[in-house]
Amino acid sequence: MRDTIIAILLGGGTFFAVVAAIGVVRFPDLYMRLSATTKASTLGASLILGGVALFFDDAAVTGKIAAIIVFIVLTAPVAAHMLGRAAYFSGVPLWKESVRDDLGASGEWCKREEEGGGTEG
Amino acid sequence: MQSLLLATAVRLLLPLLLLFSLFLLLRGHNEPGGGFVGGLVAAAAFVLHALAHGVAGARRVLRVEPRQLVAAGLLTALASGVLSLTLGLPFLTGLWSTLPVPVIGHAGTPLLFDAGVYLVVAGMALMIVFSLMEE
Amino acid sequence: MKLLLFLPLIIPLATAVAGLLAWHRRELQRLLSIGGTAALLAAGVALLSAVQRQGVVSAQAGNWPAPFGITLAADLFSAVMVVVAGAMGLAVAVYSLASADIEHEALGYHPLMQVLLLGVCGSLLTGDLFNLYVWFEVMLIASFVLLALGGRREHMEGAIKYVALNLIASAFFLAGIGILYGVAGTLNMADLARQLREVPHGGTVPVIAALLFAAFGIKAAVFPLFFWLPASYHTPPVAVTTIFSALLTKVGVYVLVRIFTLIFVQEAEAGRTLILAAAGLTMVTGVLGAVAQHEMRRLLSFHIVSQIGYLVMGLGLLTPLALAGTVFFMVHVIAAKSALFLVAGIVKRITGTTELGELGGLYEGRPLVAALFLVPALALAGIPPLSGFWAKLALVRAGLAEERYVVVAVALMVSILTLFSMTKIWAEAFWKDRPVREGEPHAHYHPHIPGGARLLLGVPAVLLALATVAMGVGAEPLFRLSLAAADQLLNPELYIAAVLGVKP
Amino acid sequence: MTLDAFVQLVVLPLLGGGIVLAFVRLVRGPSLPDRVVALDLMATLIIAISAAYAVATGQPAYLDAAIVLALITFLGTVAFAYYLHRRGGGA
Amino acid sequence: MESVLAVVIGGLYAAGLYLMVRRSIVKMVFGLALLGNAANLLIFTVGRLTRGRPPYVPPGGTEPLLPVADPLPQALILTAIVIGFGVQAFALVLIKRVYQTVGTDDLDVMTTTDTDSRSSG
Amino acid sequence: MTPFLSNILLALAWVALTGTYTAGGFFTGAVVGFLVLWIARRGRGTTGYLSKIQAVAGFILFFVRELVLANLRVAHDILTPRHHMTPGIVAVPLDVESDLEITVLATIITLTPGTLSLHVADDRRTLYVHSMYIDDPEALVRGIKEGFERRVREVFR
Amino acid sequence: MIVAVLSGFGAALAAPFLHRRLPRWSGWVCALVPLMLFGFFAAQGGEVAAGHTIRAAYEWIPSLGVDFSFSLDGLSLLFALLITGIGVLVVAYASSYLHGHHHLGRFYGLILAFMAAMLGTVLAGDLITLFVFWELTGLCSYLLIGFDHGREAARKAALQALLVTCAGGLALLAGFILLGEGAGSLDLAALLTRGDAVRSHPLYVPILALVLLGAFTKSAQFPFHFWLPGAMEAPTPVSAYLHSATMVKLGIYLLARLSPVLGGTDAWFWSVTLAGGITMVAGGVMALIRSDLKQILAYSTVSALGTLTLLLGLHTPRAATAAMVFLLVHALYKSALFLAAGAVDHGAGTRDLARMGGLARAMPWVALGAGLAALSMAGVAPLAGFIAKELLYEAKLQAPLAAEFVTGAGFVANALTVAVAVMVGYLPFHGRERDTSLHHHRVESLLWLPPLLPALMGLVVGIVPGLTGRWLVAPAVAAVRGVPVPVDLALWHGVNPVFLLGVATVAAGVGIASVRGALLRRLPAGSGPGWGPERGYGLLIDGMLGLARWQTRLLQNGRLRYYLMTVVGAAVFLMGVAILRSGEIPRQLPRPDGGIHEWLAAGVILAGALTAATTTSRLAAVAGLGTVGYGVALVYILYGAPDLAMTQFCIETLSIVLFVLVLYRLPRFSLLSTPGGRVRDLLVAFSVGGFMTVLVLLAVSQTLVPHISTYFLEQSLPAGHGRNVVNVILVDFRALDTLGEITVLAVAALGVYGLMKGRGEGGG
Ligand code: NA
Ligand code: NA
Repeated sequence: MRDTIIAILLGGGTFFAVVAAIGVVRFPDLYMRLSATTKASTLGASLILGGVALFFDDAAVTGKIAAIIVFIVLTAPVAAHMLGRAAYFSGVPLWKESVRDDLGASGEWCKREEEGGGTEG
Repeated sequence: MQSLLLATAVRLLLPLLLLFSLFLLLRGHNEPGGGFVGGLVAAAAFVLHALAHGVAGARRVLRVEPRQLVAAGLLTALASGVLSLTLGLPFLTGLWSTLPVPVIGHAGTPLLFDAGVYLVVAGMALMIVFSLMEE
Repeated sequence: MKLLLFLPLIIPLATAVAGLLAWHRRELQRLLSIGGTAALLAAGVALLSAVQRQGVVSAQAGNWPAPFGITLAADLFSAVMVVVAGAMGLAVAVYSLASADIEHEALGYHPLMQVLLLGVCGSLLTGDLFNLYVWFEVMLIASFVLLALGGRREHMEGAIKYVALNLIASAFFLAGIGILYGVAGTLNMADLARQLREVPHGGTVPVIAALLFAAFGIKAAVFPLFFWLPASYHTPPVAVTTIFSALLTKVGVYVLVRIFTLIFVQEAEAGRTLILAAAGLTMVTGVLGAVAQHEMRRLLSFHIVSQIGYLVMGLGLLTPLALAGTVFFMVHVIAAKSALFLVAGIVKRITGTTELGELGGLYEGRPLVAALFLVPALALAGIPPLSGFWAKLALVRAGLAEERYVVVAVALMVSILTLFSMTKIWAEAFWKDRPVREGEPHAHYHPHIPGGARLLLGVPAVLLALATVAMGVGAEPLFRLSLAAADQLLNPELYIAAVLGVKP
Repeated sequence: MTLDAFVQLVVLPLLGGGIVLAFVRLVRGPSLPDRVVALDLMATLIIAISAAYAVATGQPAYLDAAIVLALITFLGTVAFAYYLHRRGGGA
Repeated sequence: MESVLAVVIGGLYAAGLYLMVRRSIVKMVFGLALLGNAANLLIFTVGRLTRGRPPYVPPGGTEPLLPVADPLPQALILTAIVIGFGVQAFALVLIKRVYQTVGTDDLDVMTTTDTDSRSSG
Repeated sequence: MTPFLSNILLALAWVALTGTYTAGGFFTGAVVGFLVLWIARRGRGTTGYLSKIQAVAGFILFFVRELVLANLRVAHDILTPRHHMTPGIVAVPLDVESDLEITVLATIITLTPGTLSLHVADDRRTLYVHSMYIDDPEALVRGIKEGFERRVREVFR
Repeated sequence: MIVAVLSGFGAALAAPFLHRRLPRWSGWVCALVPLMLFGFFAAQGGEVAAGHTIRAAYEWIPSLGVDFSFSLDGLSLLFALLITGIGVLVVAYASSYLHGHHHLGRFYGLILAFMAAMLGTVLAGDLITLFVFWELTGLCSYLLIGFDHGREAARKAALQALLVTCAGGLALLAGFILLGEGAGSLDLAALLTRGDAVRSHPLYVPILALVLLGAFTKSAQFPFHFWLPGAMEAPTPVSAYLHSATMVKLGIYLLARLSPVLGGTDAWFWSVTLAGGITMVAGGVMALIRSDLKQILAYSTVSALGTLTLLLGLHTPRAATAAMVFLLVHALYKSALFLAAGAVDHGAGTRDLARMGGLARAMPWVALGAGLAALSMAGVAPLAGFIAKELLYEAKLQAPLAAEFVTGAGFVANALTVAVAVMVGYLPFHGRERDTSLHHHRVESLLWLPPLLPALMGLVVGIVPGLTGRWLVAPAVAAVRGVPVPVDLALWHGVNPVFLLGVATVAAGVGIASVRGALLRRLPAGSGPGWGPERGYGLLIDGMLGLARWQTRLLQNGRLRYYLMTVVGAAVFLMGVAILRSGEIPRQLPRPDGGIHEWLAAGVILAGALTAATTTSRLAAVAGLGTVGYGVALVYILYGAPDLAMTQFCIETLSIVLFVLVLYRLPRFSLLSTPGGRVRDLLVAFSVGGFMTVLVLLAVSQTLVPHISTYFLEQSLPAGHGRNVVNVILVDFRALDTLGEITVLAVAALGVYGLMKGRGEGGG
């Protein structure tokens, strides 16, 4: 029974992780790839780690795994945000079929240009 | 590179990472880890801080000069080795306390040595990154 | 005894750490630098006398038995080298008091020098192959930094070549160690020597020997692996060049001698012709390079290469006399070449240049400097009765006894070319009248070297020059020592017994 | 099928396949952020592999490697973002 | 498995060397990094491989249960990795400074310290 | 959150990490936590987090559900051969004010269906979100504000 | 005796300081040194004449078998007296000639050192001791020839002399070492008793050749004679004289000294006689066609040296006697002539023969000295030269081989010598004044007395030869022959073929001198050093310099890529040789094994490496490197090394941070190399890679030996108190490694700090 639950957790995690990988290859622009990988890999890794915690059934191991999961959940979105934002301001284009760009319409873009342009060595 | 999200996240991450780096250092003798990895993780914490809040901010939090960390680390490692000389034993001979200490197990000069490694590694990584970022 | 083996490591490291802690206190750093090198010299002398009394000595770091822990061991060769390292460190430290600029000192010049010495002493004393790699890297990174510290174009260009080629050497070395551990299962050099003798190891070991020869050949600047040296050695401040020229390549040669007399004995025997060919070509290409130069420090740098050829020649001949010649030559060339570099520094200080074309009139105006140049220059060229003569005599005699006529002829011809290039400096910088440059009213130099600085700059060079005289006129003690060292090198059982504690 | 076999024959190969896919993106780019995304994903997959391998070998020690990787990749990503920001313009 | 890794090691050496002999200093440092990895992998492989058994003393035991991976090559590699990192960090900053002082990253232009002081001016 | 509470939490984290569920372990954790806080808190003001344990628990449950659902939708899109996305960047006006609230909100948005927090405007009044499915921008903004922002405010106020 | 030799060096060191303190008296004090030495050696004459050899030895370098030993026998005594006696004259002369020269003190020092070195050479009782002083004479002569160092010609001439004699010197060294090996001792006395062993040694011919090379270069024998006239660049006749009449005789000394060991074979006869003969005649001809007084004397000295060499080559008792007598006589007349030439130069302001004439009126004493010396040189009775010439002809007529030829050559050379004697002893002083623009003035006593003294000595020796023969020549000849030889010198032997030959010689010589002017006008102008050995020397030096520049440009071309390729190529070459020698080439490659994970990891690593190596995007390359790093970490995970994996992750990530921080300052990659270059690089890269693969396979195919790791596994917990064996190794078993490692890190950090904070050119 426990093995089954572990297997389900591991299998599910693997599924999401692989889906993330496929998404990274298949999606047409950076922002969607980012979107896909952040969610899927976070969930995938968390599920697998959960399975592992169950497998060892040891307080120390569980503690460690909890730490990893907290950490991934905490950092993955921030990382995606940092990357996406930097990409956007450095001119990585949206997919050609994108329907809307509020950020481009705002003045934020120009402000960045002034600020960031001067730092290039 | 002001990012509110990063700044906030780093505020949470810094203590966590430092905690974890100490954990790696102290448990390294019995489980994966050790002074080197621990030191790098500690350095990573401050590098993140520097990326989010600027080097000046990171230096303020760190308070000591990274160079002093390096010196202190080398001194610690050297001292842990010289200690045995005073007992007529060869350089770097491990001396161990008889009483077990929580978390660490036994306490001994090799752990002191590892702490020296930790300090050197953290100090050097910060020295390098800070010098580069301050340019 | 055990302590004596560790002191040459502890002293420079402790001095370096103290220097780091005294970061902004220039005077204290200088004091530490002098004190540390003096202590190192004293430790070296004590070690040497201990080795003379007791034969090969060893100690185990961490008190773990050999071959499991890291062994430190000293025989006469390594002890002599430690003494030389201490002496050179002290000489350069004194010279630096008057020559180092505040900028360098603010960037850690003094601790870096100490780390360099640490690497050198570690390499000399370790009895463990991987530990040797570590000390080599310590030495290397310290030299990288010292080389690049100036920040000007020539420093940068020199450093990049030095770094790239030396890192290739490290890569070879590391690969060699890895494979050697894979086939012999140990890292202790004495244990390796025993293992390779007892266990049949097939065809891998000669290949490893070749790989390591290449690795140390690069460090030692043997033909055709020397390019980094003439590309970089003339760029840093003279004090740095001096310590580099005195110790770094020499440690490379030391290690070549060590591993090919201890571990790869059969391979050394089999590869003698190849080693001698490398030695001859090193001498020739080095000296021809020197002949083609017009700047003092470049010229002297090429000479380092040329002299390495002689050192390697002793290894190629592999007889007691030849190895004694190498040991003697080592001490001689370190003293003579360092004196020459220091004189080049003094010349630069007086005239502002070391370009031979722009120099002149120093014999007229600075006869003491001229004498200070002439003595080590003649020693380098092997003019009797200065130190270089006996060194060459031993090698030539050994070469003739082994009927290696070609390399002997090369060695002799190269010494003529050495003389030629030394007289070139002499004629251009000292004899010739100083070319009058535009905008300068007089053809005289106007040095503003205060008396104290003059003393600090001059004393190390004077002592080194006197050393070449003393080692020449009173060659016997050093030569006897060299012969005893060669004897130990050719009887590796002594070393193995001292390390592993078994009877030879 | 035992748990061990499941991990060895299903989980690990699939995760490995994920790494290959990530690598494809790494090579194709086209922009620097794309490559960083790929690298980031690779790190996450290695975390997953380490965890699964811990099950396969019964060695929790591998989890520590996973923790360190989780902690440290974030730094790499932020550094890339820093770079992009300072430099401006996709690679 | 050793044979597969042997090929990988050869490939790393080849790629590292190829990069080192490019004209760009940046590529040179990249090459060095690859060579470092190659050497480490070489030590690891030649020290013999043991799958999935890290050299830890299990709780309750006094020594690891054999077979277990050889800890010594691991320690050596660890040291080598760290040293390599220090050196590589320095080399990296060095090339940056080289570029700033020389004004190019083309190695073939950096010949002034070798060629005769008179001909180079 | 008071520094004292932070310290207790860190000490517990330490116990969990090290697996030493003893008084000694807790004490060590407290010391280590104190040190860490001492280092980490210098140079800036304190910011609290997690003041309502209950709200937190509820929030986590909600979040996990959303996470799984989001992933399933994305997985579907990835695995089906045709792309049927309508992506774009949408500006979401913000009511939350503190750094922490904004951060948590942005994080959650990123971890849920097809959305990615790209940028917080310099005046902190607008969050720019990239979404893969902008069928109705108004509904999207409303969903974010009423779903996530409200819950975040509950937790933190 | 050791004190006697070394005192000269001591005096040399003191001389400059002495001169600074007592500028007026320094000359006298300095002249006192050779005078006292002369007295010392003269006082030993009785004992030496009685057949004793006086020895003094000090163990110098016993471990090399080298003694600092001296011995005084007849040969040494003759040379010692010449060197010190002439030394007195020269120093006294110099104090006047160079009066007021601002480096007179240094000059005294050099002269005294030179003298001491020569003394050491002729007194040495050990081959190595001899060589030491031999080289010192070369060095001192270098400094003396270049004394006038402001002039380039002086510097060049000094270098030429140094190179030629030192090259010979090194040949000599090799010869000495082989000789020492052959005879079993470096001690001269022992050596002299082992002539047979040496002559039958398989290396006899090389030994002979090497020793002769040394002697010939020093003694300016053809074709190495060219440096000697160059040495006339020396500032004064003083040093010029020392070179041409004293130092060069060291070569003769050496031949004489070793003739009992090496002489008497056909090889000896032909090589020594031939070189001497050619030098003898060629020197005479060259002297004839010069017009500079010093040059003429120098070439005539070359001729005389040829004569001496030839005599030693004959290797008969008579020839030995003739050689010793001629040596003495030549020293007397040639020193007089050289010093007189200096006085002429000083008093008349020129050394050009064509511009001189009638100088006797202005400097009668100089003329007297020169005239007497010239008569001796011409071999006119009753001067010593007459006795010498008789002996010369006698010895040549008795030559063991080719006597007619030897005698004929001797006749030509002697006739030329007579002509030169007329040129230097008569022409400048008598006849009409040729160049009225010169202002002749009287010269002071210290300039005319030194030439006059040896000239008068020549007269004395000629009139009462017996004493000289018994006390000076006979012991010397005994030393050269190795056995006592009866020597009875007399002025008059009656009219015999030898006497007639002498008369004919004088007649021919005077005849040549009288037609010389007409002869010279026939010669094309500037037919100086445009040909011959000197040209050869020039070509050699130029060729060497050209080779040096070419080689250095080729090897040290500044291109790092080329260096790397060479270094790697050399390593591959060495390993290839090792593999071929051992003959162990893996016959069959092990079958590829490993599970899917390994293949995956391998693929990831290789793909990353490929990307890094080929991409044109820097960041893609960084990402490729990162992939390699992660892939390697994966391997570490698979094979039980979580510590390694952790470290690798950290390092990889931190490296990426650093790359990123550095790279945004650097230019993008551009395609710089040619396709051909890339193909070549690829070939090299792949061959090295292949090599490493083979090496790894070779290594892993060997049987496993017991590893020291077993100890670590056993002792980790009990003795190291740690369960993580890797960590225990790092911080305890091999903590010294780690100590070095963190030192590297500390220094790397300092380096980066220094690079970034240091003041550079373009830095910011
Ligand atoms: Na070196
Ligand atoms: Na380490």
